Amino acid sequence: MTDATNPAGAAPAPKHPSSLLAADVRTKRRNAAEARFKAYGLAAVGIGLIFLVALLFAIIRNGTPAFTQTFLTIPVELPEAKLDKNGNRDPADLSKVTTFGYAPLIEVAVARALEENGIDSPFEKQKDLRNLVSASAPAQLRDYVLQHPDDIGKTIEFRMLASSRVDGYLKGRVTRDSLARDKNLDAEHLDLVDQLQAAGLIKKQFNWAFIFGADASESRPEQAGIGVAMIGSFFMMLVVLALSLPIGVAASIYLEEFAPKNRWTDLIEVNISNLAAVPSIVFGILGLAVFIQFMHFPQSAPLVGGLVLTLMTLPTIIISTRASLKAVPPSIRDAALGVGASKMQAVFHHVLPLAMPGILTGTIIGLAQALGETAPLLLIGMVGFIASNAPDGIASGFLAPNSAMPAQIYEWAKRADPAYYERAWGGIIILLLFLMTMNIIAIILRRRFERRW
Amino acid sequence: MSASLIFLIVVALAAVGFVLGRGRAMASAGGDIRNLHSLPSYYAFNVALSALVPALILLVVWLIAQPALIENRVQSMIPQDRYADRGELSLIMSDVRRVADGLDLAVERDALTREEASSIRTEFTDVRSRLADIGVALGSDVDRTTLTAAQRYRALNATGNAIRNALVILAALAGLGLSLWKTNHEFRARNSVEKVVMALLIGAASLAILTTVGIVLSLIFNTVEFFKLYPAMDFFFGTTWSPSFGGGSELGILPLFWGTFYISLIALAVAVPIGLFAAVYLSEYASPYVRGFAKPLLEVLAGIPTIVYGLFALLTVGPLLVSVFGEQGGLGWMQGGTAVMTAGLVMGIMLIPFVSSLSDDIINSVPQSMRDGSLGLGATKSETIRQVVLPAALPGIVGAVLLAASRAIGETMIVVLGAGAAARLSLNPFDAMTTVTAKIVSQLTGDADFASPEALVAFALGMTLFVITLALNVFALWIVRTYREQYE
Amino acid sequence: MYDSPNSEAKIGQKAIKISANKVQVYYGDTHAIKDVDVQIEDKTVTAFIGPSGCGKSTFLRCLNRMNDTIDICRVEGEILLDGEDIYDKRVDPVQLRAKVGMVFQKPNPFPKSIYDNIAYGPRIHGLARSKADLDDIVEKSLRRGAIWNEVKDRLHAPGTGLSGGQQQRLCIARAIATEPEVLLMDEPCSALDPIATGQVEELIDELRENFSVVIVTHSMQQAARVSQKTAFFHLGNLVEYGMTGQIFTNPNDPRTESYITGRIG
Amino acid sequence: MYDSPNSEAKIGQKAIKISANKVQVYYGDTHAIKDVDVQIEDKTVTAFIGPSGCGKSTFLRCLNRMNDTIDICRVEGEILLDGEDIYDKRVDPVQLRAKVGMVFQKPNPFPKSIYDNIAYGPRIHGLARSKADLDDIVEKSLRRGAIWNEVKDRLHAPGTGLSGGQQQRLCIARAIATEPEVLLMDEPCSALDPIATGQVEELIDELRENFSVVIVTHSMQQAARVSQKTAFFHLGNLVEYGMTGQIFTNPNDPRTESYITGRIG
Amino acid sequence: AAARDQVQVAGSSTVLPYASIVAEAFGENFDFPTPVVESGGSSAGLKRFCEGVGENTIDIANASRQIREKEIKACADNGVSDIIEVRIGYDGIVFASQLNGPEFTAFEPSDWFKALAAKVVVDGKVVDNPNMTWADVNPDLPAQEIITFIPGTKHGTREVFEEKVLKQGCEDTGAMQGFLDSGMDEDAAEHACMAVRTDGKSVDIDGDYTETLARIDSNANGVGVFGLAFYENNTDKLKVATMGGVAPSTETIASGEYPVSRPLFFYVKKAHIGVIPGLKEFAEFFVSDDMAGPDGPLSEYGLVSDPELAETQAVVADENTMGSSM
Ligand SMILES: Nc1ncnc2c1ncn2[C@@H]1O[C@H](COP(=O)(O)OP(=O)(O)OP(=O)(O)O)[C@@H](O)[C@H]1O
Ligand SMILES: Nc1ncnc2c1ncn2[C@@H]1O[C@H](COP(=O)(O)OP(=O)(O)OP(=O)(O)O)[C@@H](O)[C@H]1O
Ligand SMILES: [Mg+2]
Ligand SMILES: [Mg+2]
Repeated sequence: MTDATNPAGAAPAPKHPSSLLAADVRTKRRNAAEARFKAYGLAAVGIGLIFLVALLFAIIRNGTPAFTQTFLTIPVELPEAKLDKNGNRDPADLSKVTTFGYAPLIEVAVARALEENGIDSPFEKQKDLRNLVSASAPAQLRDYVLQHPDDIGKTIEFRMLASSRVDGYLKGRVTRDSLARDKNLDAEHLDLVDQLQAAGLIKKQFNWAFIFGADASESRPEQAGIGVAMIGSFFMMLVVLALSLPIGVAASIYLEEFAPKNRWTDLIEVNISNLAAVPSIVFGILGLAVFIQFMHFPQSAPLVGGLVLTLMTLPTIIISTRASLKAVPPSIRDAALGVGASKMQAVFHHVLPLAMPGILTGTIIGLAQALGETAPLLLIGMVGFIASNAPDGIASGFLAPNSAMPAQIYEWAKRADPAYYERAWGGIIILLLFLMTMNIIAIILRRRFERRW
Repeated sequence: MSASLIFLIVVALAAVGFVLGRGRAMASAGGDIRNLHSLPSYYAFNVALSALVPALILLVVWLIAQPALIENRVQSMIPQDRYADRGELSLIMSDVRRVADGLDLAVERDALTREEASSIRTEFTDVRSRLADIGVALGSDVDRTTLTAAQRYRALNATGNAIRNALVILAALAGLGLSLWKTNHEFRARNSVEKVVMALLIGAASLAILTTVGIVLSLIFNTVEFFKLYPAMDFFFGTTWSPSFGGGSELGILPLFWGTFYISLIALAVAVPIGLFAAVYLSEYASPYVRGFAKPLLEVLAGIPTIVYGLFALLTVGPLLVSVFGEQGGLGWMQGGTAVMTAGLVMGIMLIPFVSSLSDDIINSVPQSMRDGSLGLGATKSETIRQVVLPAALPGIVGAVLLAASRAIGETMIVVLGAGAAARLSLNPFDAMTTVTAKIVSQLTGDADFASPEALVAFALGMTLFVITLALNVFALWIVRTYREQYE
Repeated sequence: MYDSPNSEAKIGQKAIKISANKVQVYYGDTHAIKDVDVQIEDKTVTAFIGPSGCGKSTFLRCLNRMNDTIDICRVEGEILLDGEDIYDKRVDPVQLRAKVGMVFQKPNPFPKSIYDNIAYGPRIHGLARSKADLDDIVEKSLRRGAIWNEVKDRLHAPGTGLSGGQQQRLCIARAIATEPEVLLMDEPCSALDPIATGQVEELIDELRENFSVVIVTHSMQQAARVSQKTAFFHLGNLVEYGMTGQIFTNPNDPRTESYITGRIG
Repeated sequence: MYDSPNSEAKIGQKAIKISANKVQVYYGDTHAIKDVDVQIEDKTVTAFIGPSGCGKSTFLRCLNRMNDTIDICRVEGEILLDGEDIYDKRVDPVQLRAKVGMVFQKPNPFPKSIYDNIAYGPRIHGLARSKADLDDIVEKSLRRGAIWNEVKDRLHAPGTGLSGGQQQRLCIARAIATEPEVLLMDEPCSALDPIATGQVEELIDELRENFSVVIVTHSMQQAARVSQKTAFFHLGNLVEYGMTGQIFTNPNDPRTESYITGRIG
Repeated sequence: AAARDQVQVAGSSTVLPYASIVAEAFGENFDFPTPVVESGGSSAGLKRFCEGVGENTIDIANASRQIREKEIKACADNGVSDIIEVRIGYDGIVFASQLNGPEFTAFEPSDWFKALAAKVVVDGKVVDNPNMTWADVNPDLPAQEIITFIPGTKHGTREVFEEKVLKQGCEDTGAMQGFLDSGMDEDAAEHACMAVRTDGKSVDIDGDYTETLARIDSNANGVGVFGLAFYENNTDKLKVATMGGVAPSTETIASGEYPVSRPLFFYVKKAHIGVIPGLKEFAEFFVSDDMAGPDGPLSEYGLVSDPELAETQAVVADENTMGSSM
């Protein structure tokens, strides 16, 4: 036994080469394996990043046009005879004039603008000019008049949206060829647009309304914005964050640190990982049944959306939190207990901070998932044409009907007008920016908590 | 006083309790915290919690119970002949509530005086227009019963609120007083606070059970309904999935399960190796700088809406695969762009961060001494990682993979756009197939008769999927239990 | 180099601090501690000796219920601290561990600063009235742990960046910072040089004035130097327990003798 | 109780195995090893002694580049193994560590079975041709690590469920299973009882026949018993290096003398 | 709970665009808040509609088909007995292909049956569909591989497609008779007429028309099924084919010349009228000439205006429930 020449000494390869500088065959092989392994790792990260870049490239390329919009700025006359027959500026009377009453004013204004700039209209009927302007223009004008009744009888410089086809033309999406069989707009319209643009009446401008505005109906993509849906998402995420993080962490702590290891806790554990595999739409079914039908929460409310998404996010946070709690070495707990800390103190003072990176990762991923989820919202009424006005307070932010960004994007992607397609991608850009802003704190915190021992 | 004001008052009382509790504890210890059983903050929290918890529980119970009770009382005022069933009654009641709320608002805005609000008559006042003036829209004119009911409602509510306010504040005060009285230097404040915290923890954990119960309950009735209309044997063992509107649908779940399994398998085959290797690279090889950037960037992959992935599958990956594996590529395996492979690959990309980020955190928390032990024996870094670090991190990694698998099972958009909608039992990964989840969504959001098996099958699918994943999870738990390696 | 046992003369009849009766410990199916009866006196240093793996640490961990944290570990029998059963349902292990401190065999500093490592115990037990108080306690503990000089300039550096011996002393300092009534020390000097060992032994001697100390050691000399009573464990049994002098000079059991003279391991 | 140094007579002039020149080690800004020159001979046991925190472990870890794993650690100077600079770019630390094995100060068994703990090294180095071969190696290593008897019935139980001393011996057995040319042992006997210590010392003696062993110890007696050469470190400096007998009986440096006689720490 | 003050609509995503246009205009012109219009499918919409009466249920369900007997019963069981049925117009279903693709400009139902049927009758025997190209089906069509994108089984359009195209074609080609002759009973034969081949020539689309468009975009030989409104918005990418010699347009569909179309409905819960502010006004506004008339924005968008709109307006004005008026 004390003999140094042992069976292992007769191993296949010469065990130790004479020089450290030259690797022996086996070491070469192992080093090659090492290099391969590292290369796989690098490749894996690379693949992930390449896909990310490819996706981001597609998103940005398709989405950036949504951030500019074509506007038409022309003088509009507000004849008292049409808008306020009684002449007393009574709001109730003013609001009796519908948008249908305002539409001709716009047609007239466009025709006059053409005239004043010396552009010949190729159209017989004034009505054909309407298609240059967004269908939202009468409503905008009406809103303006209701707010400024004193301007009735005057002529005001009014900026309105051009119609989506005109906008598409300036962005290169619509061409004369492609209009051949379009019944909304003709090539003659485009000639007008060219001249109006030369006259400086039509301009492409940065589109704040897209970032802050509300959804619009199918027929006026040029008006649609994601802002209100963003507020919806914001309030939902508030609910999700405020509930799922504490509840998730609390549940994990209980299961990992305190729960007696018995069938009951096994049941809970299996249950939680099973909940992760429940399709999100099933959470929608649950939300509809529990929150709306049973608890009588309002429909289409971000609060309910947030609650449903919380239930959906919890398993993600619990699973990741438990995994990182498990990874904290027991000697740390012993050390704390040994100086007379209670189990609760040991967990909250020592284990939890050490598990923080994993918890935050779970939160990041869980929230990303929650932020991008549409299916469960379908059943609680947050998908469709919903967000028409921004909520006017915190309570209505939670309770008033609203949509969410992914639902909005999903809706847009479905809509027929191709102008909605670019808006869907633009919406995705905003969603991603929102996501990154949301994550940045978590990422910074996570970096702070990371340590090896 | 509104409920939120009461809430604030209770919170304020708790805050006062906090201070008093602390003070009293310190006083009983002669100003020296060393004489206390627990830290002063525990005494403070104990008093605060004693003031807060019972009062809040009372408040919540009251808030739930009072409307129900008042509703009952007011309902009895509405003549039987006004409604045919409970639904209509509930509509009348919502009108009553709306009027009552409107009156409240009117009083608040000084549009009506308090007396007016409780005495106006429909005969003399057009309540609807009075309320419309202050922005309360009513669906119809207010009739006499509704108005009196609303006034009664207001009166009851006012009394109820007054009693509630008194009781809640009393409860808070009682809790405060009692716990203050109990506070002395020997009182085990920490233990009692920890008990409350423990109760919270247990409550949080039980939420999972509640959710499960909720899911089962919300699926089970319709599932039973489905099996009344459609034979269970055909559902579980049928190999054809072809719903049709005119009846005569074949709703066999097997092709859907096969599709779910196949697509998830491919997705995991992409995500697990890439994710794991990425995690290993980030935690073991990459510089902190690279890691600090690459990790959050990879996480963006999890945040890209799935519709983007779906379009990516449909427009980019599918055609690419066809050009390689389709007729042009000379292999002829692939008919169209939508295939299990397409969806699986793209889903795999989406799942990379699920595996990579979580595993990275877990790998990072394996103690350095484990690595040292292995490196000291002359192991290469990769050997160390493969044989020491990864096994030690296994439970966490399994968790991450489970999460990814769960997500793969639950994904719809990528499947719909990437794998097609055809339910098929085939071994060829280049065939179009579909998954259980995709079909749940499509049957649920379709145009079929909602009482027909074609629509109800969604619930049965959900339920079956739930049971099967449960079984898989039991299996996974068992695996982890068996192979867990605990370090110190 | 060191002088022979010298302290036993000082001991009269002391009060019993901890009394263990028929203690059995199992790890799963392994029976690690078999039927151990032992009375640990107040204001006394008791040494546990015995070959590696005989159950010293296990028994030590029973005395402040640190075994509770090991899932598969099961304790039977009765252990009384000041006459009260510490395994009683009503006993709060936290309070118990505040009274019965412990230094672990493997140094396990918190991954926090040195200062926080020491200050943690006093903080949670409310031993300091003010920041200055706490600074005081930290300094005093580090001094008593014979490590003050080495760390006084880096109190806010992480405790895990210390050398092995420094970590061990840090853990000792951490344990005494909370002023426990009984201190359990599992090989506190294993990684220490003779000087540091001497200082720790001095500390133990000093602690004995007021408290009870139980120390596990592999060094007979150390046992002889610091302890008044010695217990010899072998294969999970308490073979012999008595006055240190008597155990080392005139053991009753042949196994004790074999061990002390270096024949069994 | 122990006899005095007895082994130095056996040593003639041995080949230099490791030669360190002007080695500096920094942890961030802390200068932990200052200008150390030392020649470690082949087929010799070299002891590193010195007060806790003086840099013994740090220097030891330089010899097989284990310091590479500590981010903030920086090594300067030259260390030659068989005349080749181990910090050369072309040197593969893996190959180096296969030649220069290490036992760490804190026992760190892998969270695997006892068998796998030992078999790990031979497996990665391809030292066993068959399962039987491997079984052989495992048994032999455990025997040499003086732990075979305690674990032979539970080879497939986890290594982390062992007692402190058992873990330490497991780590020793693990290190020798790969048959390194140089074995660095950081306080290998700190948690061992005298008998086990004796067995490990026997092992070291046996290893010396063919290999070079460097051992860090706090026990002067142990250093005297097992080593032929001794290096004394103090505050990061190598104060004195020479034949063990000479260092212990007739040190050149007053600091060495103070340390050995127990005056500085 | 605070009382709900906006109208809540849910249901078919085919009706959604029209409903949203109306809702938007309604919000702009009335003092009531803009109604909420959710999508989710006719089935889910009607299901929620029938969940009961009360504030936490919806007021209007949109549907791309008529409500079924069983659904009415389920509704009644939950207390929703008074339902006003409102037909808003027709949805045309068109067949279109890539603008620059092969000349798919004229189809007959029989072409589609022969191209898509799972089984066809050849020489009196029922065999698997052997046709691989359109030219195999009809020599007038381009000799291109058959590849079609048809609505998945979740879509109501599929039902219309099966009834009005496949079954029609089945009868036209005499295959129906062939099936019956081969020993099938009436039901089985009908089923066989509408069974679609599963060898990949026909691709079910469970998504929406955007998806069909994307698929056609990347497949020059593909022919897809679209809604008229969708097609009209995408004339720059698609060219439409005639069916039975008639080109689809709002006029030909309204007159019934173009064979493939389906009516669109919404259902109003009468019990909610007078309770939910603006409900009746919204319903009336929806079917008003301003909106749903032949020159209204809905028709402009692609809805085929109902020739009997006046009757519908009367139904809404009088709040005629289904039992009473039909
Ligand atoms: N990871 C580290 N980071 C920072 N400083 C360190 C680190 N490791 C050791 N040091 C410091 O370097 C010095 C030398 O430490 P080393 O571990 O070499 O001491 P040692 O001689 O082995 O002591 P001991 O006998 O206590 O093990 C000590 O002051 C120590 O605090
Ligand atoms: N967590 C555990 N799981 C299973 N067995 C254990 C565990 N801890 C210790 N043992 C076993 O119990 C017996 C006693 O261990 P203990 O740690 O008490 O020994 P010890 O006397 O402290 O030895 P040492 O001097 O080596 O530290 C040993 O055989 C050991 O292998
Ligand atoms: Mg021990
Ligand atoms: Mg050391």
